[in-house]
Amino acid sequence: MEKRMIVGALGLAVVAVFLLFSIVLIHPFGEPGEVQMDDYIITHTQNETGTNNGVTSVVFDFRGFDTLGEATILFSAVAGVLLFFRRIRP
Amino acid sequence: MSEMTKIVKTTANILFPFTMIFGLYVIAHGHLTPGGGFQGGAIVVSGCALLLVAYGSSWVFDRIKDKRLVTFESMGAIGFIMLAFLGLVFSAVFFGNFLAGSGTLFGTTPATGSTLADFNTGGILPLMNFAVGLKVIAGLFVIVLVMAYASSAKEWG
Amino acid sequence: MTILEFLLLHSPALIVATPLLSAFLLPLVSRIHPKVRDIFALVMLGVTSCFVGLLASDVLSNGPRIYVFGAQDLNVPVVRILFEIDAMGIFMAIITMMLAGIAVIYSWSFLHQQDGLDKYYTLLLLVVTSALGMELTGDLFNFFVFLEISCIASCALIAFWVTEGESLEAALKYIVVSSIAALFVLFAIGVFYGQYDALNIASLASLLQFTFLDKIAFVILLVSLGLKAGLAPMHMWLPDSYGRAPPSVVLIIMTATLASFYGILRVVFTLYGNVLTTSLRFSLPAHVIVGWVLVLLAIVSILIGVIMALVQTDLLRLIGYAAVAEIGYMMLAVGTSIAALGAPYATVALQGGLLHIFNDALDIGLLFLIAGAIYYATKKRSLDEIGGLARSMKFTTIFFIVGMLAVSGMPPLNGFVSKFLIYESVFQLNPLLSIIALLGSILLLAVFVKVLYAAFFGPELPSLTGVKEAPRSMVLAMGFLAACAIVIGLFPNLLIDTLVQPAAGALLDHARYISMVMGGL
Amino acid sequence: MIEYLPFLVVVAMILIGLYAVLFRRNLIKLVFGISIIESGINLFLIILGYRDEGVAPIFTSLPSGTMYPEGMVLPVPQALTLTSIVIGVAVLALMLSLVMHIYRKYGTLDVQKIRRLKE
Repeated sequence: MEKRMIVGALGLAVVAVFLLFSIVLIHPFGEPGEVQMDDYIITHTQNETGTNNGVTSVVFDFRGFDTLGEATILFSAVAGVLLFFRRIRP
Repeated sequence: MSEMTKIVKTTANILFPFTMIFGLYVIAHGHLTPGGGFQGGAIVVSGCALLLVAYGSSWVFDRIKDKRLVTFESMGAIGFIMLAFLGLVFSAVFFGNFLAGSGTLFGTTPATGSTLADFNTGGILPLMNFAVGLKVIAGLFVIVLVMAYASSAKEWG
Repeated sequence: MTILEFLLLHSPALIVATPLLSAFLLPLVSRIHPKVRDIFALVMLGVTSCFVGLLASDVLSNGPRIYVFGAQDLNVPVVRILFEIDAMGIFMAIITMMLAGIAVIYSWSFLHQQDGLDKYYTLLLLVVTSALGMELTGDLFNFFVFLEISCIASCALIAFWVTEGESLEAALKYIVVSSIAALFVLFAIGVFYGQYDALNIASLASLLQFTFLDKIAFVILLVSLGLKAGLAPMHMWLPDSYGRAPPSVVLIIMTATLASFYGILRVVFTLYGNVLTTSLRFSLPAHVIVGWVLVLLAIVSILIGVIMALVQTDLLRLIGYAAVAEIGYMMLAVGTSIAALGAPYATVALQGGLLHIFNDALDIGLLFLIAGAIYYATKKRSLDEIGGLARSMKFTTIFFIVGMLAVSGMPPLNGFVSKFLIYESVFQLNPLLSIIALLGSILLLAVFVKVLYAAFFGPELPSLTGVKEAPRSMVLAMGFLAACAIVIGLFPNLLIDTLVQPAAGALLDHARYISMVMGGL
Repeated sequence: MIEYLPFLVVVAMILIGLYAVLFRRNLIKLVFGISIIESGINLFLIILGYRDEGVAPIFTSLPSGTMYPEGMVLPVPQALTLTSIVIGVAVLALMLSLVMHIYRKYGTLDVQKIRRLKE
């Protein structure tokens, strides 16, 4: 038990140091450094995908394949939950 | 979950249609305003969960069979992937947006810059929103329903 | 354009879309008849294998391919998701398809007439899809999405026998560990995104500066993917879930584990390929440090796996620890090749490591199927409760001897070839490591000889008199893996020349991978 | 310092979640811990995409005088977060069903008491 606590505390400390370093080094809040890809999307969303909504155009068009994966995740969660409760029937 | 008092039921009865309409609105206008299939589906399911809380899980289970919901979910998923396959057929690339700018269904291209909402835009995006919406409604509802029923069932087989 | 050309052109998308579509269709198909469902799953996997074969023949002869989703051509900046398939990815995809096909055939008899099988086959196809997606994708966030699919679907499969408390515990442990790992992968992706505003592996690789943030992201990615792959200090979940899942499921989880291992290779060799040779402090190049860290982890994996396997009495858990040791061997080879990047034996080490991925899939898979056959016939897990099975289960005994010799690297079986390559190259890095690796193999042999005597030879236990040989489809699945082990052991060059060498070449040639996307920029 | 405040919230959330996972003995709290880590990382992604004074990247009835692209927040992190949220829901549903089963089986949610698998 004690060993587990010490290992856990050490792990937590290491993660904390990593996270703090990364947030200090990353760009400040509100001023993203590189914006190439996003600016391309904002300027092309209306004539490439015919959509007013930039986020939807990313979700379903530019990164549509991710959304297929996302739908698959929900599908597998449903299959998993039904698998776990397969013997419960009214 | 067992059923609750008359007050809760009445409130649920009043709130349920509004939640439904709002959810469906969010799904349908996913390509124009913030929202989309996932978000709208989650709103609709929150309305269904309200019924589940108010009337109890066995009441809902008697009316909606989980098997039917699973069918709907599969159909939503198949619809989504079929739209991607149609892109393969019509625009020669998987996930191609073959309806955008075609002038037919959802085929208007909006003017650049700030515009008013034109429902007839977006190509296959609104159709994908509908498919995902159907999938999310059925999928999340069946998760909530089965878990609620299981928590109240005496025998787990 | 003929149909074949069309299919070849779109095969990267179809490889992932076909099993996905069949997973969506399966709940509907299984209402027709259970038999139809079983055949459907196998046929769809067969169709996917055809696409994999088609793509493999193209990639191996014409070099890497890219496939952009949603647009005809690639533009810069890379906004769309794209698949980038090189020889390495296709090598892993072939392993995945092989394991998946075997698992389905084996499941026909092994899980015959249990309930929940429609969900089982759905989830099985989803894990296969996710493993294929991880292996073919060229986009970091897409990799994360597939990682999560594999995590969720495998967790559901591990708890297939929900009435057993230990299965539930193993599944919970698996999903807790792997979802935290996946979340930290997402954090690393966020760090990349915040710095470079790109998600594509090739464009990130061309942009990476090896700033301090990149080093943090590197460590996070290595630790998280190592956790998913079951590397040493993070291996705790692996014997539990391998030992408690239905043995046919283990093959499927193994595809996901190997895909995570592939993720480590991709991150080290491709994503950080440009910057690995930069010097860090004390004028040590980065690749030496990374390589030695991986080598040490690998040695720890081998030792922990072997030593823990010695003391196990549960057969499935024992093989689970052997699997940890085998992952250690793969990582030992990979670490050696990273540490010695540029030296001639680095390529040999990498080839040995990649061949060992294939052999691990064959050998550990075979052993799990055998343990499953024993469980099917006797309903016992513990080695103390079984004995004298050689009389009643002749085929299984023969397969076990094959698997035992293969996994401990004895000639003339497949394990010998890859382990020999590994010993040979590791010896040039440091002779001591090679000796430890050899010792591990000998101990592994000792472990399995013990199992052979305990389970198959010796007096027949009175409680096991009515035991029969496993059903035909299970024998077929085991026989196929055993035959593969023997054939590759006798003619290793068949595999090395056609698949392993191009795969190792593709991993080492990160400049080509990057230039496929970034072009003449 | 103030420009790092949102990032500090992210770090705090991730650490709180990890603390719950590592040190809490109740399974439900463990599940919550993972959920909190998930939220922290979602917040991280969203923060990365914020531009000062930016509006949502939606052109329907855009406030007049908005310059784009520099007056809009970045759309990609929002899409990534959407995916990540759905993943979180799926993981949560699966973990909670497992916990329900474990509670039925052992009658307790204490990690120490249900550990049957040996180290």
